[in-house]
This record gives sequence, structure tokens and C-alpha cells, in this order.
Amino acid sequence: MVNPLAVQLGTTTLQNPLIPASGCFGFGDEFLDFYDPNILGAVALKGTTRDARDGNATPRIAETPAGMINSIGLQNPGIDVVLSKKLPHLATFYSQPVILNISGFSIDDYVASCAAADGKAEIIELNVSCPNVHGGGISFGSSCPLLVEVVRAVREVVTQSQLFIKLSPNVTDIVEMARGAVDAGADGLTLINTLLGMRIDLKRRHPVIAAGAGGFSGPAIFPIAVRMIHAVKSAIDVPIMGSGGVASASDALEMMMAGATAVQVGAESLRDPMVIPRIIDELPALLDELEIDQIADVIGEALAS
Amino acid sequence: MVNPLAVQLGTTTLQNPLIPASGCFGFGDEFLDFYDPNILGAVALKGTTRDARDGNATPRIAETPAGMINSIGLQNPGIDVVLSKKLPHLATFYSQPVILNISGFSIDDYVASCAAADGKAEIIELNVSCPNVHGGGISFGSSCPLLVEVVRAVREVVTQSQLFIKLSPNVTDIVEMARGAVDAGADGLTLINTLLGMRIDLKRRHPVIAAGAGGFSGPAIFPIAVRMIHAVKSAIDVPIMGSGGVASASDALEMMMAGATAVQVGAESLRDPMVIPRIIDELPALLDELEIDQIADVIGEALAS
Amino acid sequence: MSADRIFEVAHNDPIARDTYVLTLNGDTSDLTTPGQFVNVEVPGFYLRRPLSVADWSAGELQLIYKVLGQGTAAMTRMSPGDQTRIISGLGNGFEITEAEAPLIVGGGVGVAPLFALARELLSRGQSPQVVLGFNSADEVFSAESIRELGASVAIATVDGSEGTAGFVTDALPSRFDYFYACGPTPMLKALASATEQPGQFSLEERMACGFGACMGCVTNTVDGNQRVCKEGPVFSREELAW
Amino acid sequence: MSADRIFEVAHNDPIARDTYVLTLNGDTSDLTTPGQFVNVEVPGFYLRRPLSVADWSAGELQLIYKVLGQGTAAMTRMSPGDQTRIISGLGNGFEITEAEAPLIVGGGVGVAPLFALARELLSRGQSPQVVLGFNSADEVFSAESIRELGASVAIATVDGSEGTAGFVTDALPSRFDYFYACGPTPMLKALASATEQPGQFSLEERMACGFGACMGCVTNTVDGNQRVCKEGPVFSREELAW
Ligand SMILES: Cc1cc2nc3c(=O)[nH]c(=O)nc-3n(C[C@H](O)[C@H](O)[C@H](O)COP(=O)(O)OP(=O)(O)OC[C@H]3O[C@@H](n4cnc5c(N)ncnc54)[C@H](O)[C@@H]3O)c2cc1C
Ligand SMILES: Cc1cc2nc3c(=O)[nH]c(=O)nc-3n(C[C@H](O)[C@H](O)[C@H](O)COP(=O)(O)OP(=O)(O)OC[C@H]3O[C@@H](n4cnc5c(N)ncnc54)[C@H](O)[C@@H]3O)c2cc1C
Ligand SMILES: Cc1cc2nc3c(=O)[nH]c(=O)nc-3n(C[C@H](O)[C@H](O)[C@H](O)COP(=O)(O)O)c2cc1C
Ligand SMILES: Cc1cc2nc3c(=O)[nH]c(=O)nc-3n(C[C@H](O)[C@H](O)[C@H](O)COP(=O)(O)O)c2cc1C
Ligand code: FES
Ligand code: FES
Repeated sequence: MVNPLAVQLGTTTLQNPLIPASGCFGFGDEFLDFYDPNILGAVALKGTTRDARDGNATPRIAETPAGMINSIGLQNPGIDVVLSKKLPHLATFYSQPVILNISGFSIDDYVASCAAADGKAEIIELNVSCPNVHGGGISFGSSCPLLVEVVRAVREVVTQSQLFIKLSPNVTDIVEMARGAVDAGADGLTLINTLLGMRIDLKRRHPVIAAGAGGFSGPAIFPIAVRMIHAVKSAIDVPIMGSGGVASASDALEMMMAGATAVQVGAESLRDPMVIPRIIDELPALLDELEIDQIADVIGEALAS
Repeated sequence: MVNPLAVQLGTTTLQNPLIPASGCFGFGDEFLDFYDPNILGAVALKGTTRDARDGNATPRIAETPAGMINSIGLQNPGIDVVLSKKLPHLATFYSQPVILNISGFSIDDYVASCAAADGKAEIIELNVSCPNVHGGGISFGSSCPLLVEVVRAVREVVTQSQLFIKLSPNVTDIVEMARGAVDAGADGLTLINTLLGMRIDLKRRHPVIAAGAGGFSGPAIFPIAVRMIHAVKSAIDVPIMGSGGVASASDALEMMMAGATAVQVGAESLRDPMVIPRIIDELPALLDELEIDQIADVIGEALAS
Repeated sequence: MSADRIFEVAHNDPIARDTYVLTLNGDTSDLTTPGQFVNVEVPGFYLRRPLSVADWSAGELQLIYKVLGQGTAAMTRMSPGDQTRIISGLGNGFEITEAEAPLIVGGGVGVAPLFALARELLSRGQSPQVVLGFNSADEVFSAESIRELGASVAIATVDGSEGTAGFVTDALPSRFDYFYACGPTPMLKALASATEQPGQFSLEERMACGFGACMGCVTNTVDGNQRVCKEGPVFSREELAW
Repeated sequence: MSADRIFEVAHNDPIARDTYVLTLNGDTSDLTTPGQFVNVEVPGFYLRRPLSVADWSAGELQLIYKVLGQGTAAMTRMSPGDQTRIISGLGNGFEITEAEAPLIVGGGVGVAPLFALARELLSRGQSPQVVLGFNSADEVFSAESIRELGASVAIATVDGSEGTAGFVTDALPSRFDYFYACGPTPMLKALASATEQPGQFSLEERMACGFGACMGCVTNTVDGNQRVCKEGPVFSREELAW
């Protein structure tokens, strides 16, 4: 029997489109109390850098209406530990596709991490929302020439894994950035990373987050993600992992109609650890209700034709 | 006795910082059933263009988590009718400051409307989120050179009213845009206009809004507005009207701590027409609780010093 | 006049398939004529839900709603004693005419405001004929209560499970000189094509405020775009020029 | 093991100024030791609220919370019969040692988990001394119930309205060989400076998940940044190297 939830993400087949987003699933074992991760389409692991990082000062978390702000600052044990310890550990209980999320602060960083990671996971997802230390702190994801440069460099060393670029929404023209990434050799895109947001503590008269602004996500940003995915998929035929505010089966389907092939869930899975299994459970009934045979049939259905 | 809520917005004194945002208060009379507008700090009228406009096709409204999307398309009777009919009518029941919100699709449009409007209201607020018909549809608010050009041109003809520029948040670098507007002669800024957002109707497999994407606002976007106001006020000492997601007295204060001198309320006042009077009522007790004598003292208090 | 008021749920009961009658207690003094609507806050949803006034008396408001999406689904969980905020007294409502043989036409949940309209016409000594259309027999509501008022009611169902098989346009009486209609736009347009008599249409449009401030809910009229929530929801045939 | 469970409110009663005890019924089998916490969904708020387990038994959970901001203010409106989702069984909790003269120190709402801790120590035949600090007499809670367990309790209030005037550090007993402490960070740091004995601190940090997935809640330890929700909230003095 055909699995009605299966989708083809570039060259990777997923048993369903649901993926916990990077930074919201640790290295795969933090949810073992809640459910068996083998039900997932894939898992995206915590953003990994060349060297281990302690991350930002606390507070790192603030609440917003229908969302949250985080300022983790990429705390992670570094690519070597991830490859030598975290991945083998994950393999002891998980056998679906893996997405390694790679961050860096220079092109060298990205290239070194990606060269080490290539072939160790089905997909390497490049997080380009980090500041470029050699470029006055401008993030790779907010300058098209910088983005093209890093994607080109990384593409050279990523020959076995698929290379997805996770774009920042904090830009004037998301389609330009998408086109830059794809022209530079990306196999696919993840849309969107967090927006920049800030909350202020009225008593302290100071931002809640120690670092000031942070990454804003959750259901609040869902309409921004949908519109960016729709805009990019309208312009470029490229596989997209949707990300941003998904909290229900109908959200997942809506994002797919906008053009996403798979759907990542971040913040919502932190506040409700059971949301992803519930979405996977509920999707078949929702498809029936909407008279859809194969979930793959809805991808991009809401694009003007 | 000193009025603890008074603020000085450039050269205009407001009895309190609360202002209904443009497009969410008609031309001032739609709220008469609910409260006397003379309690307000000021009112911002519906976006006005050189010629009358029918606006966009319906549906024009979509709901989002903690927010909404609108696609009114600047339906308005045109600047002549606004000046000759709407303003005199407003003056029959309202005597606090008025903000005329001016939109256009070419520099000529803006200049013509602003020349006619100059001196007819305390503040002219330039909405630069509209596409430039002579520039491939790029909006004035998303290109710094275009923004500078329109502000320079309008500044020539606005000599009696204060000129505030209402910036679009859909840009990579809001500080760059703010600097461009101020250097080109703006007296102040309004931050922020709506974000681009989209919802899709699962049954129709089509965007809910007839035009596809629309302007996304409401509490969901509050953290984005706070962070942009904070970033701009940290860089430039300019009067700011805050806008974006304000729904309570503490939100208003939070936006002021980020750097706003006055605070506009849009979407929330559509879903809850009494929210602005309630905020004005509640502010004194909140100030007491936080041991603040004058609300003006909190402006920019959360900026790094 | 409209106002934001607090109402308390008295009952919330199913009356047909996916269709509920919600009875609330509160100040109804803003309501003046059948066909007006209210805008109801639903916990957990940002925008309010516009619903026609099905019936009202001093201190009591009745709404009839159909579960369509997540907001109306959440409304089914409102229980006696729960409070909610409602902007009341919205829209123009039907303008009662002196027509000799008035016809009332309703489709689906558009039937909601027609009970109060029928009663108003009857109280003025008029004898409206009523035609109501539904998908199937299990969706029929208000027909019996309108009959009890003393009006004759014909039913059309798409699947033929009650009354005439087909649409309301298949069940129109041979003689009437005016109509009042409320229902889905395709039904209203079909009615406009099938008839030449003058009449009024009550329209639906997606709304934000419901009280005229946002320009979200317009419909095209001979005078340009007019607000469904303010100049409407009821428009005469000539205004719409369908 | 932790799990997301549905609990039903049994009582929600004030016990001191701005301080409430919330009693809930549900599955408490995830809880193993005093000092663990739960993460409570509050209607209308995106993130859950982390609260220490004040007491538990099979089928019953007690939380003590202080109204601090909007979420805890909304919690006061939770009524008997209301259901809420709670992730239970979070954090390491206190590690019970064989110390001869243990001291329990609590400050403000940090006193919440100490009743269950005192009972556990007493049940093992130990005789903890207890020092609790509050701003003023009207904020004092749990002191009487801990006394009833059989432990000696000293109180310090900042305004001197009950017990020693000053901080917990002004009311420490002359002799103890180990401590268990929970309270605001400044109090914990003051305690660390004022003492040399070994002991454990229960920390607070802003959290998103509460179960170790987001890295939002770290504190600096001798082994680098550790998660307050997972490796903590209880850390030994040596780990923190304060
Ligand atoms: C003047 C007026 C009177 C109405 N009277 C009634 C009535 O008496 N009984 C009844 O059952 N329905 C009535 N409706 C339709 C009712 O408002 C919608 O069915 C309801 O808003 C759907 O909400 P939802 O959350 O279930 O749907 P969702 O699709 O989840 O709602 C999403 C958004 O779209 C809006 N929306 C969706 N469908 C409609 C629609 N058909 N019309 C307007 N807004 C819509 C919602 O209000 C909400 O903002 C009326 C509509 C209008 C404009
Ligand atoms: C492990 C742990 C155990 C706790 N146990 C208790 C307890 O037993 N009783 C009690 O009254 N309080 C306890 N707290 C503190 C409690 O979580 C906060 O007081 C509460 O979250 C404040 O919520 P609010 O909505 O009222 O405040 P708001 O300031 O409106 O909340 C905004 C956001 O900040 C977070 N936040 C604000 N203050 C704190 C804080 N001090 N610690 C953590 N998060 C905070 C909120 O959770 C929310 O995400 C504990 C905290 C932790 C981390
Ligand atoms: C706590 C937290 C940590 C995150 N860490 C990363 C990360 O390491 N790398 C990355 O690319 N994205 C990271 N993100 C972004 C998410 O993967 C996701 O793209 C974003 O939050 C939008 O989705 P959401 O609204 O479902 O959370 C993080 C998000 C959160 C909330
Ligand atoms: C229905 C609607 C109409 C609007 N029309 C205008 C407009 O004509 N001109 C303008 O500058 N902004 C317009 N806006 C933007 C608002 O003035 C405001 O800046 C924005 O919605 C963010 O604030 P909010 O989150 O409080 O709504 C409109 C917003 C809404 C919701
Ligand atoms: S809904 Fe706002 S004008 Fe009609
Ligand atoms: S709160 Fe998420 S790791 Fe601790």
C-alpha cells in the first residue's frame, strides 16, 4: 500500500513531511521520554559550529504573544564531538534521515565543518543567520554576495549529502536571496529562520534577553513564513523545507500548499512536546476531509498557475 | 498640576502618547459610538492618495495567531475630499492634533498630496510601503535611494506640518532606512508599518486574501516593532511614533522604553474598540506601580547607555 | 448605535447538523431591526466572529451559528455561565417595506436572521411567503418556528431529502412583489438572475472590525465600494446592480 | 522520566500575600524526589510556567506560586474543574545526603519545594534545621506546616515584622554540616559567601521547554554551561563554584 504521507525531498524520501527544527530537538535524545523519533520524517539536529561554544549569557528566553524569543548563541559541543559521539549515539535508537545544521562565523568555519560532515547525514542544512566576523558583523544571510560566496565554497566540499540553505527572513528581498543560494549550487532551501525580536522588562527597564534582541519564532510568525515560501516557490522550482510557526496539522498542510515539501516544527514542540506526533496522527483524517489522496499532491497547490 | 501622561512629539505636544493608527480609525468618526476622540493624544487618519481609490478586491481580511492580515489597497476618497470634507467634519467634534497619512505611487503623487496637505494638520505621516509604479513595483520603503528621493522631494513642500516617515519593516537594515529618511529631512519616524504575510484557505487551495499577500499586524508583530524601534533609537536621536502590536498599557510603556515618544494602536483597536481608552485609563496606575512620575521619563530607558 | 458589551451564555444547543443556537443574556438595547448583526469574541481567536441576530428581546440575544472553521468549532465549547464580549447593534438590517406580497428567501445558515424578519412582517399585518434552502433535511432549522408564527414555508434541499429537490430558485412561489434574501453569495446571485422583482440582499464578507473603521469588508455597489458592515449587510437590488 | 499529562484543578487558594497553593488531580507517577518541578500550561500564554513541586502523592499534585507577572496573575483565575496540561517529572531534584546536621534554607517563593524536602529528611531519621526568609510577615507560608512535621523553623523578614529582622543569612544556626537551599539568586549567592559547608542550591532560569531540548536555561558550572531544567535545577556547591 502506498504511504499517503510520504514526500520526496530532493533525493531523500521522507515517510512523512514532519521534522523537528534545528535547536528544538537537541541531538535527538531529549524527546525519548515523549515519543519514538522513528515516527518522524527526519530530524534536524542542533546548530553545530567548527569549535565547541558556550553560547550567550542568560536570560536566553523571552515570551511573546503566540511566540517566543531565543538567544541560545549556538551553544554546542563542536562538529568533531557531534560526528564522533552524537551521531553514533543517535544511530542507536533512530534510523530515519538526519539533517545536520551547520553554522559558522567565517567561510572557513563553514567549509571545515561541512567537509567533515559531508556524507555523515542525508542533508546538511546551512544556517546563514550568524554574523560574519570578517564582515563587520553583517550576517551571511542578509547580504546576497556573501551568501553566494559561502554557498559556493561549501558546495565544493559537500558532494555526498544534499545541501539545503536555511534563509533568514530579515531581508528586503527573500526571492533574491533564494535565487542566489540556488544559483550557487544549493539543492534546496529551508524557509524561514527566526525573525529579530525584542521584549523589554518594564521593571528592569532593560531587554529581557541578556543579548538584547534575539530570534523570534512560534505561531506568531507563521504568516510571514507562508508568504516567503509562497514567494520563493512562485519564482524558483526548488525543494523547500518550511519552518516558522507550525503548530497543527492544518498549518503543516497550509505551508505545503504554499510550496513546502517538508515542514519543520520548532518553538511549538518546545511548549508542547507531543505536537509533532499529534500532527502525524491527525494528517490522514485531515487529508480525507479535504479529499486529498497523497499529501505530496498539495505541494505548491496555492501558487498562481 | 502637571499631566503625567503628556509627551512632546517633536514640536507637537500630546496630552498622552496614545494614537489610533492610520487605517484603523477611518477619518475619525467611526469610533464616536464608542468614545469621545478628544481623550486621545492624536489621531492618524486613513491613508490618503492624490486621487480617490476603490482599493483591492475582497477578501481583504485574514486572521492569524494573535494578529490579522489586511489588503485594503488604500481605498480612500482622495486628498481633495479629505481636505475639503473629512477634515472640516472632524473639526466639528475633535480638537486634538491630527496626523494626515499620505500614500502615493510616484514621487509626483506624494508631492502633490503633501503640498495640498501642508499646514492642514500638525503632522504629515508619509506611508512609503506602496509600490513605485515607475520603479518596477519596488516599494519606496524598501529601497534606501528611493526613500531618500521621495523624502527630499516632499520635504520641499512640507514647511508648516511636521513630516514623519512611516517605515516598512520588510527590509534588511531598518537603521539604514531610518538614517536615509532623517538625513533627507524627516522630523520624525513612525515604526513600523505592517509586515508582509499570507494565509492560505485549505479548501480553496488559494490565499485567503484576494491579492495573495497582505499587511500583517497585531500583537504577533509586537516584538519585531520593539526591536526595530530600539535599533533605530540606539543609532539616531529622532522622535519616533511606535506602531505594531500594541494591545495594553504595559505594551505602550514597553514600546516607549524601546525609544518611542508616542504609540499608535492599529489592529487591536479594530478587534476591541475600547482598548485605547482603557490603556489611557490604566496608564497612571501602571506608572505608580513602576514608580514613574512622568511617562516621558521612560522614553528610550531601555537603550544601552 | 453600537457598543461593546459583556454577555453571559445561557444555552448553547445543537438544532441541526453542525448548527447551534446560542442564547446569551445581556444588554440588547443597541438592536433596532431584523438583519443586524453582532461581532462575537471567541476565546483563543484574534478576530471576532460576525453573526446575524437570530432573535432578541430585552436582556436576551439569540444567535444561530454553523460550525465552519476553527472559531465556530470553538464556539460549541462555550458553556452556560461563560462570559464573552460582543459588539452589538451592527449593520443596517432589513428595511421593512409596504410590499403586498413579500417573499423571504434564505439559504443555509443565512436563514438565521429570517425568523425575526418574518415575525416583524407578520406583526405589521403582512403575509410573507418563505422559501428556505438547505443541503439536506438534517440541516433544516427555523422552518418550524417560522411556520408557527403563521407564515407558509417551502423547503428546498439539494439532495431532495426534504421539500423540493434543488435550490431555493426551484421553489420560488409564482407570485410575489418583493423579496428579502439572506444566504451564500451564489444563492443570492442565482436569485437575482431568476427574478425581476425588487428586493434586498443580506451579504457576507470577511471582516476585521465590523463597525466601519477598517474598510475590510466592502462590496461593489452603484456608488462604488461600500462597507458590508456599515452601509450593509443589507443592500437593495438597485444598489448592487447584480 | 517526564511526560505531558492532563491535570484537573481541585483547589486554588491564597495562603499568603500574592501567594497561592494550587492543588491538582492527575498522574504524579513521574515524580521521584523533592526539588523536581513541573511546567504548567496557562491559558492565553505561549510558554508554560515552571513551578516547583511543593508536595505530591498518588493522584495529587500541589504547587505554590506567587503572582509575579501576567501568567501567574492568570493562574489565580484557574477554578476547580478546569483542566490544564502539565509536563511532570522535570529536573533532578535534591540529592538526599547522609549529613548529620542538615540545614534547609528557603527564600520567598523558593520555600515551595522545601516542605517535601523536610519531610523526606525527617522520614530518614534526620533532624533538619530550617531557616526561611521573606520580605514581611504577611508573605510567610509553609513555616507552620514544616514545624508540624517536627522540624525547628527560624524566620527572617526584611522588615522585621516576624522573626529575625534581615535576611536568611542573619538567621543561620551556629552549627550545621550541610545545606539545601532554594530562593532568589542573590540570596543563594549571599548564602554561599556566608558559609563554608557543602550543600545544594536550587536555581531558577527563564525556560522554554523545561525538558532539556532548547538550551535556553543554562547556568555556568565547573563543567561549562549546564541546563537548569535537566542537569538542575539543583546543583551542588562544588559544581557551581560560587
Ligand atoms: C454580517 C454577517 C452575518 C453572519 N451571520 C451568520 C450567522 O448568523 N450564522 C452563521 O453561522 N454564520 C454567519 N456568518 C458567517 C460567519 O461569520 C462565519 O461562518 C464565521 O466567521 C466562520 O468562523 P470560523 O472561525 O468557523 O471560520 P474560519 O475560516 O476558521 O475563520 C477564519 C476567519 O475568516 C472569517 N470568515 C470565515 N468564513 C466567513 C464568512 N462566511 N463570512 C465572514 N467571515 C468569515 C472568520 O470570521 C475569521 O476571521 C455571518 C457573516 C457575516 C459577515
Ligand atoms: C525550576 C523553577 C522552579 C520554580 N518554582 C516556582 C515555584 O514553586 N513557585 C513560584 O511562584 N515560582 C517558581 N518559579 C518561578 C516562576 O516560574 C515564575 O515566577 C513565573 O514563571 C512567572 O510567570 P509570570 O507570567 O507571572 O511572569 P512574566 O514575567 O509575565 O513571565 C514572562 C516569561 O518569563 C518567565 N519568567 C518570569 N520570571 C521568571 C522566573 N523567576 N523564573 C523563571 N521564569 C520566569 C515566565 O515563565 C514567562 O516565560 C520557578 C522557576 C523555575 C525555573
Ligand atoms: C530555542 C531555539 C533554538 C534554535 N536553534 C537553531 C539553530 O541552532 N540553528 C538553526 O538553523 N535554527 C535554530 N532555530 C530556529 C528554528 O530551527 C526554526 O527555524 C525557527 O524557530 C522557526 O520555526 P518555529 O516558529 O517553528 O520555531 C532555533 C529556534 C529556537 C526556538
Ligand atoms: C485595516 C488596516 C488598514 C491600514 N491602513 C493603513 C494606511 O492606510 N496607511 C498606513 O500607513 N498604515 C496603514 N495600516 C498600518 C497601521 O497603521 C499600523 O502601522 C500597523 O497595522 C501596525 O500596527 P498594529 O499592529 O497596531 O496594527 C493599516 C493597518 C490595518 C490593520
Ligand atoms: S469590517 Fe471593518 S469596515 Fe467593515
Ligand atoms: S528550558 Fe529548554 S533546555 Fe532548559
